[in-house]
Amino acid sequence: MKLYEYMGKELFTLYGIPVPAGGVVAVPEEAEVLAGKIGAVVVKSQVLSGKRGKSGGIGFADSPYQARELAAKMLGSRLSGLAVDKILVEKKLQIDRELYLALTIDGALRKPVLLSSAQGGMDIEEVPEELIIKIALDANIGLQPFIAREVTRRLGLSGAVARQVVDILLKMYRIFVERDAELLEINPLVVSGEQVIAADAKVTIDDDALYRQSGLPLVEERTATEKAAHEIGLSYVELDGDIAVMANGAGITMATLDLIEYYGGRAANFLDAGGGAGVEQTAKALELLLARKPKTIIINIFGGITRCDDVAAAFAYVKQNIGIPVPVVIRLVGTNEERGREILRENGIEAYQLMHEAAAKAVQIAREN
Amino acid sequence: MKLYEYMGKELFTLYGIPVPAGGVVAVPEEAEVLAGKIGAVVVKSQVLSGKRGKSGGIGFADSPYQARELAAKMLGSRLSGLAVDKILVEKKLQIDRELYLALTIDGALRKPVLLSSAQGGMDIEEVPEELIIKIALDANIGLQPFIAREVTRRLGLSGAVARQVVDILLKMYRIFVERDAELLEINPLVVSGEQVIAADAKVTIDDDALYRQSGLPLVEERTATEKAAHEIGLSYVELDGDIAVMANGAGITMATLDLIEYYGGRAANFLDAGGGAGVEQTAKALELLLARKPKTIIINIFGGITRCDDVAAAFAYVKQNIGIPVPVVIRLVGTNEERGREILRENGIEAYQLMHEAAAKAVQIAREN
Amino acid sequence: MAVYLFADTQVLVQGITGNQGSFHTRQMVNYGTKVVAGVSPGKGGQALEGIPVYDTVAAAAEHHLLDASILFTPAPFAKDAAFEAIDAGVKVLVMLPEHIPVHDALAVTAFAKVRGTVLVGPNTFGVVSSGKCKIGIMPSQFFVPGKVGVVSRSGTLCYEIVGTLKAAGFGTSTVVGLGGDRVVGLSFTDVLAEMEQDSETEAIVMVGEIGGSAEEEAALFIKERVTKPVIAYLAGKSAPPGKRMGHAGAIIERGKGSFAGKVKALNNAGVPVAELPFQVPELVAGSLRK
Amino acid sequence: MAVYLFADTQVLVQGITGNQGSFHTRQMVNYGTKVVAGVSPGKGGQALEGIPVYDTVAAAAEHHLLDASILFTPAPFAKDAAFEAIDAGVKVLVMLPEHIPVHDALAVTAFAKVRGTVLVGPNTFGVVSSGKCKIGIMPSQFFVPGKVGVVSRSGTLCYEIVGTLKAAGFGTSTVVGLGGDRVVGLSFTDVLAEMEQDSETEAIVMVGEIGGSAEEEAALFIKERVTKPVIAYLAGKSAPPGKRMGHAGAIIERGKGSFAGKVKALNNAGVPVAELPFQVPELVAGSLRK
Repeated sequence: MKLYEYMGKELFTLYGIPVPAGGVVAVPEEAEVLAGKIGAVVVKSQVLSGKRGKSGGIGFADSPYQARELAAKMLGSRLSGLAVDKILVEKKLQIDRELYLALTIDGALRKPVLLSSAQGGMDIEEVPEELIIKIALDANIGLQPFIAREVTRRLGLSGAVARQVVDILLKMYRIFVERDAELLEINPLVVSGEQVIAADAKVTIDDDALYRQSGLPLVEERTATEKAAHEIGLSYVELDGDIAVMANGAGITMATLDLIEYYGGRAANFLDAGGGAGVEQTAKALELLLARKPKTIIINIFGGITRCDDVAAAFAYVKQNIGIPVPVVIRLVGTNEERGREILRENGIEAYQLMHEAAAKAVQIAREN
Repeated sequence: MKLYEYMGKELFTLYGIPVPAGGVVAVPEEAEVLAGKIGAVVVKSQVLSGKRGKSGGIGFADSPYQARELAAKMLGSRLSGLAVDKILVEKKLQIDRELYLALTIDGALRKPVLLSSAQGGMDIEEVPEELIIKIALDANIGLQPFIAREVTRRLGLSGAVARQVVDILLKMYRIFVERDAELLEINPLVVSGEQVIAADAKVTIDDDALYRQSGLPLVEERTATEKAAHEIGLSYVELDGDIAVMANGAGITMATLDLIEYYGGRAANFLDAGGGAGVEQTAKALELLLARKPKTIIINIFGGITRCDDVAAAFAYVKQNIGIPVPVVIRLVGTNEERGREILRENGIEAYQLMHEAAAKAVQIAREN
Repeated sequence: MAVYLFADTQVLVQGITGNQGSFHTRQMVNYGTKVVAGVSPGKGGQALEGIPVYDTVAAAAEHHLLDASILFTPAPFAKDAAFEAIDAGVKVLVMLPEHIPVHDALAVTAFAKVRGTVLVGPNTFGVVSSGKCKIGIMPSQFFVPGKVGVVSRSGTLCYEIVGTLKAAGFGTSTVVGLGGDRVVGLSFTDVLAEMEQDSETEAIVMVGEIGGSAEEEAALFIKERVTKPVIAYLAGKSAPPGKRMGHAGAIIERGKGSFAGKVKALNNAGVPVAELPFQVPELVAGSLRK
Repeated sequence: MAVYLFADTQVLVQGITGNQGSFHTRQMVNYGTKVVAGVSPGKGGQALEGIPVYDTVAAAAEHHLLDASILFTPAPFAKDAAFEAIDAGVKVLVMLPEHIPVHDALAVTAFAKVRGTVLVGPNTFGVVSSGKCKIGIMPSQFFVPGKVGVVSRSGTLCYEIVGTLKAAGFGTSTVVGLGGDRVVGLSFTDVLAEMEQDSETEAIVMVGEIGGSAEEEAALFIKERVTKPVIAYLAGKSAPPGKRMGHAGAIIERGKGSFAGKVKALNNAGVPVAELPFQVPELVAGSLRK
């Protein structure tokens, strides 16, 4: 779960990481009032897109009046397809240097990693690898002061600025661990005279740990269908084709999409019904797929935890109670396969044995309809 | 540094470990008021001795009047030589079971250890070893819930009581680590119906970590001389003989005491001037020794970090400015030995080369005076 | 010889009394796995199919040798249960649950390393020495003894591949599910190193997917250290970049972890990549013919 | 051969620019120790006696091989500095400072074990391979090459014993200060095991004291595993029980760690215990004559 910049900065403030003076507002008048107190300000639209600067989501105002005008322009607008409901109005900083700091997790190393660069302020993906300092952290000791000192040395910092960066890094690590963050990024970390200030805050909380992070605000960035799928415990991603897909397991679902593409079709979605989805869950998943009005639906089940008869029963239930107006192609193997095939036969469907044959059929149906 | 029981319980309350209702008071009338609110109470004198129960430091009162009487008797009295300034007045618990829980450090294992016993309520030193459950903790993971569960299983606990003990153990470990405790002991941990309550609290904080434990109260349990020695950075223990001893290093100081005993003398103290004591520190240490009016003083220096000339200069300074009314035996070898011997010679003393000869001489002087 | 598990491996089941735990314990026992004990806090003293249940792993260890353990413990308690098994000294720990917080996975991985425990998962279907010992939730009927080692990041897709292998007459030696999460105990490289040494394994099938760099690292390792034929299948060719598909595994970021990049790295190491799952058996057959 | 340190051991000094650090760096260099670099945060770029000073251990490691390190860092920062050295991969870390919080000592000990670093101390005078390499603050003149290995819990008392040995014509092979704190990296047993293997060591002197159980454990180990003669001296015979004498080492509690108990255990293992320091050399001489 990504946090809005202003939420990230509230978290920073809680842990003592300095952020620019300012606040988040939802109406232009409040922006004016804030700018009146602060002076020259930067106005930043609060959307979960990384490219706000380039797309006009960030502006500067020297007077309260300008701040209100800017706020009025931003609020209610859309940025990278996302509605701007809130803006952050902050003191415009005198920028002497811009640094980049981040904590994230390296799956290959199985360790937290600290990333830093003296080239802050630009998109880190555009910074050449050799200018990014990457230090893997030993989970047995975490981020210790010596590592933070080494980072400041390699960033070419010294004195009071180095000490503040060490302090900020240690606090970032506390947030990272205590708040179950997957990513914590400050870009840029601004050096302004002798002061070091987090001018931006990008925080992503581990979805799997939200149950124990009750203190955090909840941010929703999924589409309605994705959200509905998540609520019934499924993993769903919207795509732009016409063949709706349901399979059990991320790998086999992707393989199904690959097969559809291989035979020339286009998938409408990725829907991983996961391990052990029961009748009700599977039925709800089917309803989700129907709601997007695909030309056909392919269900690809290799039953392990998932029972073939449950899937067939779910299909029968939806067909009988809600109706399925499009052709459905089903591939069914594994646990309780025979009973599942029987149920399907009772509902007029002969299940496939091989997934590529099912995929080819689904593509054929989509092409013909 | 040992904490008084009431301080330990304040710490427990801060971390959510249940303690009996009650409070600490310094005048009998407050005891009466408290007992009026609580009902039947236990009144416990707040001294740093482990044997309060046996020596009359703990009593029960069924009425506010009795509580006042008991408080009046205790306050101002002495227990194991310690003045009773404060008493703890607490609700008398219905006791169904008494358990023992402790966290401490096992030097041989280099690990924290969790001690527990179903035989709580009595002095743990009197509990047979086989009834004490000892679990060493891996510092890489600390005290995890599974270890606490295993403890409750071995204590024969189940249900709500087991769950509360698990919770208390996890909180004890947090205190242990966050407050730099060397020892954390609850004896007894009382099971009262379905409730589990810490009826006592013994907490010892690591002296070396006090600098970072500013939130803790300071408790002084040393004699005036020990305190004065500690303030100038020396390690001092009062003994009951007549030969004052100063040496540099705990081992060599103990060896000096051993030699004095070997030759039939009795040491007045243990004073480890430590590594690298300078002129001023050494002079102050000498003054401390003089203050106790020994028959003689032996100084045993094997100079490493400690410089022999510094020790000699300190001796000269004290002799010339304050006066040394008793004979002094000095043994001096190591760093800057020659210069040290010269200074001593200028002050009328010939230093010994061998420590056992110096010790023998000191014993002889003490016997003759 | 086999990898990780043997016919006489003594297995503990943590969370044995739950729905999943009890169902799959029966499946494992039916497969021939020596499940010697179960753990379920508060249920000590019970039994499941004659398997004694204990309150803690330490209690189970008082009565049994525990070579390996499998966790069915719900995600919020899985870290603690994993620590418990590792602390009790199991050599192999299969951490089945999905949705384990990634910081918990980091902690468990680090502790397993300190203690020298082989950690399989989290978010894995388990590991099986075909015909000898299965620790996991994979459907038993597909895992018949043979000479192909299989190592996979995803579950069902692995069954799919193992199913096509079986249909083509290929049994499996050892099949390992690495787990679909970002942080898991074993890597392709770890398993490849074991299978290279394993006398029962003659060819190795890697089932990978887009995202991460595990396949690229494996390719490097294969080039330098693996003499046995390796065949790969990768899922996610058609996935659009930047979308997270499924739990945590499949995502392409910064141009890394792409399908094309992985295929190139593997081909470079002499590893043919099947375009479709059903092509895997013929590639295996071809590699063994050489 | 020697124990822990060799003539070519490349040594780092952490806290090299402080009073103690700079003084003892000179002493070590004069003794012949190869001090190749120093660390002092904020002082990178300076030099001491021609030894380059760096801001961090990682910076020093960019330019030097670092086999061992010695810490003169003040106690509140010692844990961090110890982690830094261990993380940089030094094989031997001498942690000199006293008054290290015991929880810090626990953390450093655990991390040293994870990384396989030999941790000497905290609260130690150091370790010396006589005539080859000294890492510590012991007065150089007493540490001349010879065939007696010495291992001690206390500092000055160890110098005293080494001094009497030297006066009696015995040089030392390796001398190790375990450290006077409750939690230290090395035990008597660890060092005895090394000295038993060491071709330069013909007899071993243990300098112990009352409190703890280190001597008793050593006695058990000697009985079973040490063939070389071992002589002991123990301080604290006259100390009253329950009093803590000095920093943390010497205290008798629960009837354990008493002088009599330690003497009995050692005698049981065939280890004679000298009653007075100056008797050690004659016991050593006697043991070597056998």
